[in-house]
Amino acid sequence: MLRIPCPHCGLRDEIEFRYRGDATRARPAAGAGLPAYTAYVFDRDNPLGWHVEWWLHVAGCRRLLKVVRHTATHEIAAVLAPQDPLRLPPQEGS
Amino acid sequence: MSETPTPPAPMAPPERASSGRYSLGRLLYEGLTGQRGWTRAWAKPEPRARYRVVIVGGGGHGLATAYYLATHFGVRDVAVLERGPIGLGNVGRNTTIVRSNYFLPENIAFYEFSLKLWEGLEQALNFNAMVSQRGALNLFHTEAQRDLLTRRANQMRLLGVDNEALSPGDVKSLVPLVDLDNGRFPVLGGFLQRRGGTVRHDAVAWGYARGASAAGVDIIEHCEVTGMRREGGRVTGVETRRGFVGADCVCLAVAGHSSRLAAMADVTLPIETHVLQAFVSEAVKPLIDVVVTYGAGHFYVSQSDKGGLVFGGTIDGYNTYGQRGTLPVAEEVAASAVTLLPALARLRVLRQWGGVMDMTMDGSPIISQLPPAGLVMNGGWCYGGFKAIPAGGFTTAHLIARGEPHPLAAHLSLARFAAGRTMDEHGIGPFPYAH
Amino acid sequence: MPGPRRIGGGLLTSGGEPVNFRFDGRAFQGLAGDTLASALLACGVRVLGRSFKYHRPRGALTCGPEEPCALVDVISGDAREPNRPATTLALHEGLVAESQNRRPSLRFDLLAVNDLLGRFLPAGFYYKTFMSPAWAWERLYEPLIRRAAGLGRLAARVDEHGTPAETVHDHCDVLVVGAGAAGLSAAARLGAGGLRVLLAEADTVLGGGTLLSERWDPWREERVASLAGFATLRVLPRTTVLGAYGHGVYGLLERLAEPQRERFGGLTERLRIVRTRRVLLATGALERPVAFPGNDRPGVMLAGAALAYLRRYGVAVGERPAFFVNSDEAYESAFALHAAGVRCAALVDVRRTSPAAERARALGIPVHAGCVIARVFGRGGVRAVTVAARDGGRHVRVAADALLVSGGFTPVTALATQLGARLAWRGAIAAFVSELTGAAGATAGAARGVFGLAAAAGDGARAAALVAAQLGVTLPPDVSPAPPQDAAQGPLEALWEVPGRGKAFVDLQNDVTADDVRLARREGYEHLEHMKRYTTHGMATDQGKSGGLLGAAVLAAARDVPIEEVGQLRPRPYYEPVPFAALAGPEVRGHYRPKRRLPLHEWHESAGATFINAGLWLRPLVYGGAGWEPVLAEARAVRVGVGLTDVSSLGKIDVQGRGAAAFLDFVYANTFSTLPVGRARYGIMLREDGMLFDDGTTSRLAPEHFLITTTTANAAAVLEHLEFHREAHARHLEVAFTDVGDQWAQFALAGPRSREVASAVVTEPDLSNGAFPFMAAAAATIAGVSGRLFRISFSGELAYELAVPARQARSVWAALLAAGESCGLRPYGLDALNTLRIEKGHVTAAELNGNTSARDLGFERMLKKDGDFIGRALSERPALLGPGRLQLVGVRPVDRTRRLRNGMQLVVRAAPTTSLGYVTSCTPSVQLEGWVGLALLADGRSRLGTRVLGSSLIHGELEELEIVSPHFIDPENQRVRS
Amino acid sequence: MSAPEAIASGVRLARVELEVREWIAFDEPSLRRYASGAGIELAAPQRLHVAADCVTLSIRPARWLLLRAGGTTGAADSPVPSAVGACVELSSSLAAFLLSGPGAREVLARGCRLDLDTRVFPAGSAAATLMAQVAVTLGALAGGFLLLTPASTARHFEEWLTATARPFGVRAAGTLTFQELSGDRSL
Ligand SMILES: Cc1cc2nc3c(=O)[nH]c(=O)nc-3n(C[C@H](O)[C@H](O)[C@H](O)COP(=O)(O)OP(=O)(O)OC[C@H]3O[C@@H](n4cnc5c(N)ncnc54)[C@H](O)[C@@H]3O)c2cc1C
Ligand SMILES: NC(=O)c1ccc[n+]([C@@H]2O[C@H](COP(=O)([O-])OP(=O)(O)OC[C@H]3O[C@@H](n4cnc5c(N)ncnc54)[C@H](O)[C@@H]3O)[C@@H](O)[C@H]2O)c1
Ligand SMILES: Cc1cc2nc3c(=O)[nH]c(=O)nc-3n(C[C@H](O)[C@H](O)[C@H](O)COP(=O)(O)O)c2cc1C
Ligand SMILES: [Zn+2]
Repeated sequence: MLRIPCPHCGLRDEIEFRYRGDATRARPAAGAGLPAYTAYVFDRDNPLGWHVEWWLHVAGCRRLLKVVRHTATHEIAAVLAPQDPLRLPPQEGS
Repeated sequence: MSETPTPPAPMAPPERASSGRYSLGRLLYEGLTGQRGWTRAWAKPEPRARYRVVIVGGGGHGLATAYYLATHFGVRDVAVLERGPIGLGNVGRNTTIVRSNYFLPENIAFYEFSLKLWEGLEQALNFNAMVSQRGALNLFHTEAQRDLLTRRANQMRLLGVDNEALSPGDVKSLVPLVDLDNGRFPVLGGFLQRRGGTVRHDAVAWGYARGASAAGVDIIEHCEVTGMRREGGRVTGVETRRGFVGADCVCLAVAGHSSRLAAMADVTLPIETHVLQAFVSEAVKPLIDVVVTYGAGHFYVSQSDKGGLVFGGTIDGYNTYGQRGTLPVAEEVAASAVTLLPALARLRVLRQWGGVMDMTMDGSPIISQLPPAGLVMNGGWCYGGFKAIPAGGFTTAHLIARGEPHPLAAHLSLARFAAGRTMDEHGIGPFPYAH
Repeated sequence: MPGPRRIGGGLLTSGGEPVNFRFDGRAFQGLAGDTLASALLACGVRVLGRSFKYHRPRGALTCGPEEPCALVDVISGDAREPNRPATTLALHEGLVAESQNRRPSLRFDLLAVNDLLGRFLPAGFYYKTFMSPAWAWERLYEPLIRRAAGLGRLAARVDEHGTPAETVHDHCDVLVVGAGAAGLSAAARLGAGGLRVLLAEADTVLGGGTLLSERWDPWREERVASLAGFATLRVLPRTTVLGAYGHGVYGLLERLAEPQRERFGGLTERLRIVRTRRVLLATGALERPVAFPGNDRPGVMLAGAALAYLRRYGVAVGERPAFFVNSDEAYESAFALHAAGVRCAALVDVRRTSPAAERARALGIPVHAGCVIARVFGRGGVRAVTVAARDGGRHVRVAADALLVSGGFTPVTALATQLGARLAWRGAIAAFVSELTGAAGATAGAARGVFGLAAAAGDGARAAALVAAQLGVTLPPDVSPAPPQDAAQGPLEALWEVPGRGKAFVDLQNDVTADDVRLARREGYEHLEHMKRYTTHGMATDQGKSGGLLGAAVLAAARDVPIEEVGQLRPRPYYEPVPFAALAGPEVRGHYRPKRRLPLHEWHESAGATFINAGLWLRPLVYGGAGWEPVLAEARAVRVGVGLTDVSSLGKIDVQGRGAAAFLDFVYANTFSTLPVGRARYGIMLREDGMLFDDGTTSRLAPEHFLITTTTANAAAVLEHLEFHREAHARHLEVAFTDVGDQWAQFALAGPRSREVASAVVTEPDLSNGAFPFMAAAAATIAGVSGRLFRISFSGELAYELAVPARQARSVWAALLAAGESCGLRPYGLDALNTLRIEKGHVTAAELNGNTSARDLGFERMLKKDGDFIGRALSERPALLGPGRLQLVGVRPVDRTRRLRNGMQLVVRAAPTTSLGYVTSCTPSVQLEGWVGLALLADGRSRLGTRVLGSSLIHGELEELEIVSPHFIDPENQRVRS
Repeated sequence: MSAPEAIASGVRLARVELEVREWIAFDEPSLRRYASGAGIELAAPQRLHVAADCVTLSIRPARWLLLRAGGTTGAADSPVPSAVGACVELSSSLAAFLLSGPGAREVLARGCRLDLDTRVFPAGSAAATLMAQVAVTLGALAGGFLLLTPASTARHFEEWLTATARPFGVRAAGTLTFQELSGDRSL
């Protein structure tokens, strides 16, 4: 079970949060065209390794968090605010 | 979309299996001679330098694709490369439910084709996979659910696929342990597909492997694919832990690892990898005779022939490659179980595990040519690809051998996302973690 | 003292009262403190069950929860709880237990014929036969197999209160698992450091292996007593750690002691979810058997188990036991039994020499060094054994009534492996260890191969210091008494199998033999996980705790590879099988999901409402009576007079801030920035893939203040959607959302006479059509309560929605009813509401089904021409604009006496199997004759005026339908503006 | 042998009558100034502040719940200037309970996943979390736990709490007024 250290509420069980998926894909500008939007909405890197993802703390502060989590070990390297710049740990292997 | 076709017959009967035919007579003979005569169910050859077709992934779909290529499409120069032992991926860890009760007519036809193939599989493979058409029951608890399932059943019946509506009383007599009232979401009825049921999961992998091996396919275990070689925009083979293996066509059948393999050819897929968990209880004498799916929470259950209740719930809901079980899902699944079947309260759960699945953005699979020439994929099976193994293997073999999609799988192309032809059974949208 | 084999006091039974119980219908007596197994063994009962496949008689192999064989059904009234290990089942007065998997009786079991036919039933035989004819599987073979398989029989007594259950959440700095020498010393050290410690021990008593040695009694008692002195340390006896779940989370199963059960309403086990910073695994090691022919006969038992029966319960499991061992540790049993006056028939040691053998000889125990057990006599219980020299030659038959076996000790590594620790082979103990390192915690004692009690105690202290240091705590000096010294031990000699004729078992519960393992290998199932699945080795209720490694070793020998290459079976939760009830916790049945109740729930109840589940809400469906008649009467009241309905479950979101209008333009497909203050507008939201997500009216209460209403079903999802998109994509906009769904009760007052009623209760604003037109929204005083008034209509009639704080709902509702009495005002439920909206052609969840676009439902004119909004780009994908889309239409049976059904498929006669769409909502009409419905139909708008067939094959119905506009009443929208 | 874990007994469950508003800061320093001008002390993050006429709770960044006696008006009622922030009336939206007595922590441990140990969650702490599947805002007072929960699931929550507290000898303690809460000056 994940325990996510919310910067506002402290360490909380995963059931308090709502997952919102990959946080690395930037929403294309209006008018960027279909291919850009198709890639944005559907394509995912889906890495085995560090993954940057959105979690909304619905049962706590209701803030949106950007969590850097390892998809195999589930280790959490960082929990950031949406506007924070990313510091991604190095992906091991290829 | 019209009625589903009947399964085709093999081009030529498979070559005599190297492991010999399995039969009662042989069992008796071996019993008298100390079981000395049994040999490997599938050969364990060294990889050759090149094959016409290399299939990556020795799970259900990879092995079935190889089997049908060799037995139905005359393509025998085939290798299946599996990073570990075959059959320990999702095919070896699922809740074994087979059925064809889907919403979208294209999907019904595809899964019905699969069900028809299941129905003759053991005889074709000469391997008892315990295809058990014990019936798959979906319960409903609200009128809105009833309406949706009515729509589904009517759609299935239009296509000639069996499905019938059950009253609460019918449900009770089929599954006496069900608490129709259950205090919160009473059972208002059910829909039963009698031809649905379960299949012994491991036997599916082993049976297809044995059949494919006998037909000339090389099944190469402990041979992880680590890279993809391309020349002039065309995939020409794969790098493996045991060296390079060339191929005219590389087919990915790696389930939860589809994104990683596709990335080796610079393809990004509309897929996220999520864990689905399953559980088994202690073995007890017969309790539940059909597959039961609860409609007010995440829980479905059947009883294995060994006596354990095999059951599961929903995905954890966040990307993961960890094949682990978690507590919140266990709590939710058990709470659903005790609510629907309160008699289970004192039965003990024995084991909990997980499998990593390729969840697509619309919840339907992908059987498709990928952008680089020479690369094909069978994947995106989400949590429902076990039942699809025969049809997935057959239609993928068709795509490889004929160079064009099988009509029953044409709707599963990768292009559907950009085109706006997504196959979203439940209308959930591009949120794989919510499918 | 009851039972001929009871020869002494026993740690747990001394001073115990006699306890009466029944096993297989026979009355017995044991002592308080006994388990079922110890009591039966004391009475000389050796056969406790039948095996899974061959139905061989079996006794107890162990004295603990790892028991593979002695499983029983526990019976109370008409309830049966299956597969309870007799070895841990606490005896209580009146206990009734039955052996399992035998028919008709334990003594005579028909299916024991399987044992004779065993040669024809090797591992995996069922994959090779029963294939034809295809129909015979379900009808013949499978039912037979199912009946033969399975162990115990579950029968439940289900009463309305259900099975009590409880989940407790715990937090600590260090979870210490196991209270043996290592765990006890570790916990005490950590407690002394002031850390928050939870010490979990599966056993009913603390001490682990120290319980087996009298010499250790003082040390153990002192340590256990010392634990009570630490304010931050809690001890959980009878508590098994079930699994490690990552992030410091562990699942524990606590069995309540008898006196606690009553207080908790009959609760027997509770689930504990522990969150800890570190774990200290002191889970010890388990003794393992050896494979030799007849190693499953009743009376064959692990040597340590025999010692445990003696020490814990004062029971000698045999009068003349023989031993078969490969290490000095195992001699402890022989010494203890000898000291208790039990004569040892033979002590067979595979090793040629060892210090312990010398000591045994000195005591007069007949030691057969360099020998093995070649054969066991006695089907229903050991009578004699054959001792054979390892180098061949000499064979002697020795009479014995028990055979106590030790093949060495296997460290318990399950939790460490789940935490990702690597397995390492240790030749000296012939076992894998897996040591936890790093941030998760540490392993101590026998669990990491440190055998010997004093060594384990010392190792516990070492691990405690390590973990404390990781947590930044330096432990005070250790002032605990020194433990007794360990005796010098000779080396163990690995011994897995004694070849010979006859079945030599590696998994005693699933009846897997060493030959089965070799057969699996020959057939290519040579990977351990393949062998496991092919033979079912390690898949029984004990999960191979005692025999798992044995099977792996036999496989390694067959493959002729070192065992390191084969490995050990993958351990998964649950370390001990856990009842569904305990996992489920209390939120089951009536409490499975919270019930959301409307502010007027009690009023609806008293008015005779039938409630339905709408998500978590309980909503009134209709007031009084079944069938369509009361529904249509309610709906008719709205069409001709006035009706009142409770729509409080609609989602309501308060939106404020300078960026509110701009943000709404971004999340809605239509425009809200142009909405004047005091007006409401119908809005549609799309998902980013261009499909419809939700709809509802949104009102502008002030320039920077809006109120969104959502559908009941999507209330939470819409709020999350807003919050997510604001923070992810629109942080530049100042806007705040607050869920006010529960704050406001909301009522729809609808019908041509609604203004009359409204005017009687609304003192402000002026309700004249000019002053308060269709789609007006304003603060209002309603029956003296300050609330909000909206002129919106779902029914298609002149209507108002009145919102008041939920606490005032009762009084306002009553005032409305009173005001409406003269107009014949009628409360109406969800069904009537549905009838009204279908007639009007308004959509709900049935049409907003996640696969429909704005264009499909006829909303294309609402889509903004300019500006970005969520879903814009992908709503223009080619197939969504092209032909063939399912579009919203109305349908009516041509024969007005025929009915429609939700989920009816639409086809044409020329292509009767091709679905063109389906009916989404339907109702008998109050306005028109017969049934009306909404449907999604391929290119539906171009088919208006044509006919299709409505096909509900599951009902055997095929109806001719006309395709009409979905707006059955007032398509010009006159009434709502009247 | 170690004695079975001694479980503290004795809990009281009362409903509390409160008026509730939420203040939202668009400009936090200004809102703070505005509040102190109105004589209201806004609690620090994850804390609760008790004053005679108004209890404030902070569980969301830039937001405060203001609790005061039922039927009264005061500074907490004044509309927040829109340049500074916003306010939302929630009195009907939330039901309030006070769970007190030596067994209160044990009872809450049967549904609350947070660590409520006094060293971790001392009086004056506040948190939003889930219990029995519903949202609960939790405040630790010296005399017990204040529990705020959505009105529509308040009955479900109360039933759950009562059933859970039964083995601990729960006593229903009627309805408390705000004064009885804010009289808790021991913070
Ligand atoms: C718990 C659970 C329950 C389920 N229940 C059902 C159900 O009841 N009914 C149903 O229809 N479906 C069910 N499913 C889904 C179904 O199991 C899967 O969709 C299906 O098995 C996937 O196809 P597969 O068998 O080919 O996959 P897998 O068996 O996972 O095969 C993929 C193979 O690829 C190999 N591989 C991966 N990477 C590489 C590489 N780099 N090189 C070489 N090989 C590689 C893997 O080792 C694996 O063996 C369930 C799944 C799970 C996890
Ligand atoms: N040469 C030897 O004498 C020899 C050899 C092997 C093992 N041993 C044993 O090794 C022990 C060394 O002491 P130790 O403290 O390391 O081990 P231990 O066996 O004494 O204690 C381990 C304890 O952990 C408990 N436990 C195991 N898994 C658990 C779980 N999941 N949840 C809760 N409790 C669990 C067990 O019930 C047991 O009481 C001695 O007791 C000795 O008998 C001795
Ligand atoms: C249908 C089915 C039935 C199973 N029955 C049992 C069982 O009776 N006993 C058991 O220990 N495991 C059983 N398992 C679980 C397997 O032991 C194993 O956990 C699972 O296949 C996943 O593999 P893994 O745990 O090695 O990752 C079963 C699995 C499946 C899919
Ligand atoms: Zn938070």
